[in-house]
Amino acid sequence: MSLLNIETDRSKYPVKGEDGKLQIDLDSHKYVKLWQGPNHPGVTGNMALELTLAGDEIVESKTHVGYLHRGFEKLIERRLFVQGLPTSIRMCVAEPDSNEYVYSTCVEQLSGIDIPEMAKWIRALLLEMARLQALLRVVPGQGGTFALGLGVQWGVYMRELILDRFEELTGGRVYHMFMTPGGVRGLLPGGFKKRMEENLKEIDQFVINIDNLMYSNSVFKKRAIDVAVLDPSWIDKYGAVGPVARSAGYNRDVRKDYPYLIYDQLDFEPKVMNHSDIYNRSRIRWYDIQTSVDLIRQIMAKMPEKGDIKAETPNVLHWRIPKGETYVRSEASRGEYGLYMVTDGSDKPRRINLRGPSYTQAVALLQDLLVGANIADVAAIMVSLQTCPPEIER
Amino acid sequence: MKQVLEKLSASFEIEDIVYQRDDLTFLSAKKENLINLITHLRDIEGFSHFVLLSCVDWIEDDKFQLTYFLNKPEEKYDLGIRCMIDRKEASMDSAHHLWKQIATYQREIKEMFGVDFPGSPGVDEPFILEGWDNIPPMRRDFDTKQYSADTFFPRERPKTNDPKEYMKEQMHPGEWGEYRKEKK
Amino acid sequence: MSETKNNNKFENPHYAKREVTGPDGKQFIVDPIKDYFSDERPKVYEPNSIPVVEKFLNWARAESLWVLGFGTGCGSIEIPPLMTPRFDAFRFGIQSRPTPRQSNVFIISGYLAVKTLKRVIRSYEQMPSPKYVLALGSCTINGGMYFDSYNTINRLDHYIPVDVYVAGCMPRPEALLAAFNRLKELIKEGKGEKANEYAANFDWYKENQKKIIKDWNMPDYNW
Amino acid sequence: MSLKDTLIPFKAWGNLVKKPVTLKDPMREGAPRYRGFHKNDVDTCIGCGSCEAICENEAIVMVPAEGIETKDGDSGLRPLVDYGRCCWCGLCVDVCTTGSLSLSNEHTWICEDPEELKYIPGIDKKPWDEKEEGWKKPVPNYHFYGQERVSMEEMEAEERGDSFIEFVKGYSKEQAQKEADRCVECGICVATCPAHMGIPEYIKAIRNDDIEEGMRVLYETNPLPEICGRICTHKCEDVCSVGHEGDPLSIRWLKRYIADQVPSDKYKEILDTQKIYKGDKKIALIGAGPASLSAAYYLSLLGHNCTIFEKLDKAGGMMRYGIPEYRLPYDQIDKDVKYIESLGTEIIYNTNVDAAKFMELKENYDVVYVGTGLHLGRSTAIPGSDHEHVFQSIDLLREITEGKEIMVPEKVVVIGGGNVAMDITRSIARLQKIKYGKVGVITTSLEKEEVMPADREEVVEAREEGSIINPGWGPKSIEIEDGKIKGLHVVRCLSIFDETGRFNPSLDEDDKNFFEADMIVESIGQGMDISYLPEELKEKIEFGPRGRINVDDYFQTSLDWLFAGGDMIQGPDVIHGIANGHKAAIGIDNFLNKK
Amino acid sequence: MDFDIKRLGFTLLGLLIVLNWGLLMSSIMRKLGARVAKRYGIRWFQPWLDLVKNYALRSQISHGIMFYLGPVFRIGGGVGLFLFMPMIIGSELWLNYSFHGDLVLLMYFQFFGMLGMALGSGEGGHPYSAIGISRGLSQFTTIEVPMTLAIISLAIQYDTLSLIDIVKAQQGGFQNWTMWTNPVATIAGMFSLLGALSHSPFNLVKAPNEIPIGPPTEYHSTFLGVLQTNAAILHVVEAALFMNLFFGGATNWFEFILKTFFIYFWSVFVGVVFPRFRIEQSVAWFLKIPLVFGVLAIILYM
Repeated sequence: MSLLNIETDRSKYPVKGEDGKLQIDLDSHKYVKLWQGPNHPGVTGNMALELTLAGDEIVESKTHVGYLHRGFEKLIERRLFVQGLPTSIRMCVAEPDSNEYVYSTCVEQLSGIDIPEMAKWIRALLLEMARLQALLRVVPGQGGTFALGLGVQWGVYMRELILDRFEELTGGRVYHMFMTPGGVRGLLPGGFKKRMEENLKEIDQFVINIDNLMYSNSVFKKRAIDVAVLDPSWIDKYGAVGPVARSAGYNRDVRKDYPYLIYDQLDFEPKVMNHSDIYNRSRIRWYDIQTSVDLIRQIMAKMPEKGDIKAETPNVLHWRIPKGETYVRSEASRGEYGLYMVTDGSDKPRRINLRGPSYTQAVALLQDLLVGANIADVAAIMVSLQTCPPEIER
Repeated sequence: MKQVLEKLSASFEIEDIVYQRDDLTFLSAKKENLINLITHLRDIEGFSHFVLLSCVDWIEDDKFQLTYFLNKPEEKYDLGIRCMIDRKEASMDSAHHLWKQIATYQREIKEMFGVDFPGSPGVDEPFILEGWDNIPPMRRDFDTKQYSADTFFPRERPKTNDPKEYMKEQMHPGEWGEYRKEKK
Repeated sequence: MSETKNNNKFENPHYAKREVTGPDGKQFIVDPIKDYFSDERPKVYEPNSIPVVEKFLNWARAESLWVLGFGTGCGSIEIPPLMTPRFDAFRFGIQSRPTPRQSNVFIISGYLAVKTLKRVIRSYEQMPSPKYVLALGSCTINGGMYFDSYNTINRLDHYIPVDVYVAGCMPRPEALLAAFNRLKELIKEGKGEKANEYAANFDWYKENQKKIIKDWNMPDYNW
Repeated sequence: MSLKDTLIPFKAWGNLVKKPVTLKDPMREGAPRYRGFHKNDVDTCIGCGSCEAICENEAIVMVPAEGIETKDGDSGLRPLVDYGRCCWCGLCVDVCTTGSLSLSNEHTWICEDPEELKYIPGIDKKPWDEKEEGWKKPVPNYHFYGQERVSMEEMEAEERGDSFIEFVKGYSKEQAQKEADRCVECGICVATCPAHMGIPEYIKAIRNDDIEEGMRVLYETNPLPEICGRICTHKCEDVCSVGHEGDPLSIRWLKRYIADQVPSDKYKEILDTQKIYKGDKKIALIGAGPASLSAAYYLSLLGHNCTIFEKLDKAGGMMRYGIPEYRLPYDQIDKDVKYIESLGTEIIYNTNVDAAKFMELKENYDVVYVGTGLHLGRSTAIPGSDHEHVFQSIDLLREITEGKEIMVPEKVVVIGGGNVAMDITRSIARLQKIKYGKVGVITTSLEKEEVMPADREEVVEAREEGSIINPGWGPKSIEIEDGKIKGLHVVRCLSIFDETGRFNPSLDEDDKNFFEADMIVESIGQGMDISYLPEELKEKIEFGPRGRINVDDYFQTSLDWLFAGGDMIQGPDVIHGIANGHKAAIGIDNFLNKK
Repeated sequence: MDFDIKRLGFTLLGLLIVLNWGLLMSSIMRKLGARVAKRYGIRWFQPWLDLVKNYALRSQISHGIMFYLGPVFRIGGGVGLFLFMPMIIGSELWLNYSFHGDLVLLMYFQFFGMLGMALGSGEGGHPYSAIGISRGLSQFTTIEVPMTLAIISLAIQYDTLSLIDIVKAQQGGFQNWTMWTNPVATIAGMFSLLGALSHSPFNLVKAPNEIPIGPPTEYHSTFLGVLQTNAAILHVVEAALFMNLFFGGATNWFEFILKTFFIYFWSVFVGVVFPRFRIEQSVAWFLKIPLVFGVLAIILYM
């Protein structure tokens, strides 16, 4: 009903000054300065948004991070290559396996080690499982930002099932530390595939349920469609990757573009959409769940039964890598996840630098995307970009 | 891609080309040419995706290495461009106008390494640290373990024993170690 | 207000005392530090003088634990499983609250960056007494993985009093539930008085906190 | 807002009639592979500290544990795990050299006192000690360091069987570095090595390709690396922690690798001994064996003038005259000796020291050091052992070295199970091969195969070369017919020591055997010859049990000017001699400084 | 109007029953919601524990006098609504003081608590409280529109504004309920009930993911206890209001409990499976569908 769409009075909004910055005088009582986070249930993880509001509308936003800064890159500079593994994976708690993969692969690439075939399959399986468990949290989480907690409850339970399989396979629930440089730390336990298949069946049902609950939900659609629309030209301008880029029509998936491990032997097609609003960005992850489930099935069917799990490596206590540098990327649930490693011939890395999708998406992109948004949509926009603060500050 | 690099090396004084992988090349550029080079790569050569900007401290050479990492999505090709700058009063031209996220990288590098990027928005604001009053922590000469031990009240723990030294004490007290007697 | 050290280097312009003009044209003075914070020191609260009443109240406190939903570190990823179908902590009287004012339990879920520590102290102080702290994982005990990090604290008990420690990196939801059970036992035994301990040793805690938080730009006690 | 989209979410209410998925009892067991709290089998653990080395969080500290004794191959330390640091990565389990460390699948530990959260697994009893499940070292083919020894190139048995040329080739650089890479740098070997050589340090030097540093480490405690690198009894390898699950490091070959890399003219430069101080103190050393050479080397470095008196015409003592050339080529002995000589030590050959000469030395020198070793062979004293064709191995070996022709019949029996017995076996086998084209040696010993004192590889190689090693027999008598030896009667030996641990072999007289032979070589041990000591001194010197001279920690006898070392005091082996010499040098220096 | 101690006693007893029923109802509703999420949910006595716990907390801070008065106004609104609400029809003693006031007074009391909160949470100084209360007030205003239209329709139908009279008119059988006699007004009323009970999609006031948790952000210990007490009373009384208006009232406590339960359940039923509206969407929604029904109800009974 257009009658109810009242035109906002723009005269009270801040204008840009000569230095290109918005002129906001908080003492004028026109604006409210609002901190969302770090203690805020709508903020993903432990980060903060400094919002300036005019009414319900955000006129300026700043991302504040550093609440989770542990100085990983510094710490790994003083750890042996093998010791860097348990440290590096904690850079992102939501999906630690990508860290494991990129870290170990960097080490292997720089020291010229090829890992055995079996290890590749298990790594791919772990990566897909990790993607699946991350998506099971974030897809219903989009509903959660709109107070649809039900999907979250279901989703976290489904994630638990995958975590059970992780525990069985790797011995760890959240931090698996399974892809040591050179290979993996074990074969699939007996009966694993059967139990996994049972879980996947439940997830298949969950996918339908979540479609009914969220993506067909009239109120959800009303909240999500055409909100926070991302212009396709912003993708390269802001370095957006993964589902965000794919929702805007860019078919970019590291698994397809730079096939690593055994992804070239798998049959899948990442979903691409052409209108990047909250609904589509979330929906594309819902399709990703299905892709992941399908890939796990493919991997379990195609993987060899037996094989070496680890290549021969130098003694890990004094593993030296000659001077060199490399960049290894993988596709996390959030998009391109890469690690830049520089070595200097010693037994410790000279420098590592992680490139997480959130680094650009939660700072530069989120800040600009939030301008003009409603205060009620902040959490939803954050989740739709799948921000993960630990990978911003590391 | 090799032809492109050869063509560029003439006009932008590129050196040290390392073909790390089929799809990844590292090269070095001079500080003066760098912004022009990446602008050229972005606008003419189609390196539209900026992957990351990183900094490496080569304290023994008294240099900082800035690495600009570009990606060409069409050809699935990566280019890492190294740029060595002086460590003392380190400063580099800002590239924030090329990609939006570069401002964030530059802000972080300013904070963590102390490399200045004049003109980059918000580069002087603290990004991650709060109330930091020491040298930038990512520099090699900052000893994080020492700092932590001095600052954060570590808990007392039993002293660890080196098996070799402990066995000497237990099995051959006073016998070994005297061997390194000084020459007169 | 007792002693407010405003290190000039870290002075926040928003906290400066200033004269402003209201929308109605009237001029008035704003002193955010005074306006936003209470300057009252925490008090030691005596338990109820009648033991039976106190026992009953402790029982109610133990069975109704409201957790502050502040995920300070990576351990917070195990809080959602706790609150969802698999473990369903609701049936044990554990619920989460988004505001410190209404919470009784603070789960320090792992490492604390110095920047977070500042927020944790503020949140902790805002929680009404009696309040309890669960410390998860190695990081809170002796620094854990990040013992040599320049930005994370090593031992939590120097900054806020801790009731129960849970070993693990990170602790599983099962361990978390066991910790809640232990906390309940402690409260029922009348041992959940760490908030009073904080008030009694307030100066010592403040001294430690200020040593770590270099930009102490708030009053000593912020309600 | 279509009606369908408004109604379809209500489907979720269907769950109302389904059973909740909540765990009724949330306390689950961890998965069989779960990485929970630490367990340690303290009896298997050797306290090598590899877990401490790999822990990125410094969560593990090595502490002395109650009830665990420090002994060879066991440091007596046990890991203490600090759960204020641990991250449960399990790398400590994966690297554990003995496989004693594991993780249980127990995952819940709650406490109010943070100090409680550290303990010594296995020593401090915990509820999960008995749990079977949990993270164990992954199998198979998952190793954090090489399990297999890098094999050295050797001549084939056929090739080497008829020649005295050294048959074990040294490591190449790649091989040495690969082998050195397996070291976990625990240092447990150092205590066991009589000379306490800096083993981890020189192995590290090999890894770093820093041979000069390696040389410096070697010469800190051992002036005969070329020799030791070949024939050392490598007690260090027996206790090597890597040897618990894989092959022990070949520490001896690595030592040889370092010494082999350096030409002798570089020694002085590398070891910084171009210019050394020389004082006015004079020391006489009797016998040019390892003990004296080692003492002379360190005394030279300390600025003393040393003179060695040697009965034979070459230096090296038992190393030269007791060990066949195929194991220790003479030019390698010369290399080490030459360097010691170049530091100012004088060796006077062909000088037999008797009582008179000894008193003369006492007058002319400040200190006398005796290192005359064990050159008298022991006899079995069985019937017939006084026959002229019953030889002492030690005499035969010396004669072979001196180039004398010795008796080599077609059939020989060697009695003895030590390294010397193997040396003579293999030497005779070579001579037989040269002479007859075939080998006819039977070597028998009291000890069973498993407990034979000889090195394993010696036995294996002797067999490869055609000798028959038939251990576990006690010699009974030698059958002599017409003044010629026919063979050796033996009976089965059941055990060698009685319950009290004394040497008292029990024999099974019913289980008999007979080894045909034309010649018998006894190689069951050696005794010392101290007849050169004047009688008046012998009375003053204290002797211990078994006729050995009593010495203090610094090998000073009860006569303060007389020091003794080497096989006659400890051993018998080269490395003890070297260690004695080194220590005696310090003792002598202290004594002279006090005087 | 003379003072009747007996009536006062019954009224207080009724308040006690309503309070406890409110607490129990909230725990049952949460358990039902938990079931949909495939879990068990809280224990049935959890609300009492929470209440005791909150009253037993030791420290409390005030932000000023209005901060104190906020919860007092709020519970004043709840209890006021109760006082003028007939509970059990047919028993003089359970009618409370309903004959002293009419529907207009009740609607005022419905709004009264919200206004009180506005003042109190405003004093609290938290921006989320301010945003929450402004949302609450604007949403409640729009809720009132269809509700008022429905009530006007009823007033026209029954020719009275007295709630007792409206209830009494519905007695005598199932078919006499307003639900059947005036279904359009019932629909408008039930839609506005969704808003009044503040469940999803209309829980904008507390909106934990957006403005945690709105007006009560700063309230704690005893203040929060008072607010919880009020919530328990208010939810039952709101349900009772709609029961009286549309579903024939209750003739005994069992009927009362059953009817209030289902009326309240209606909002939970919708709330569990729908996300939250934005404030302008919520306002627009109330001014669209329920308003149409409200207007229709008046037109039909004009």
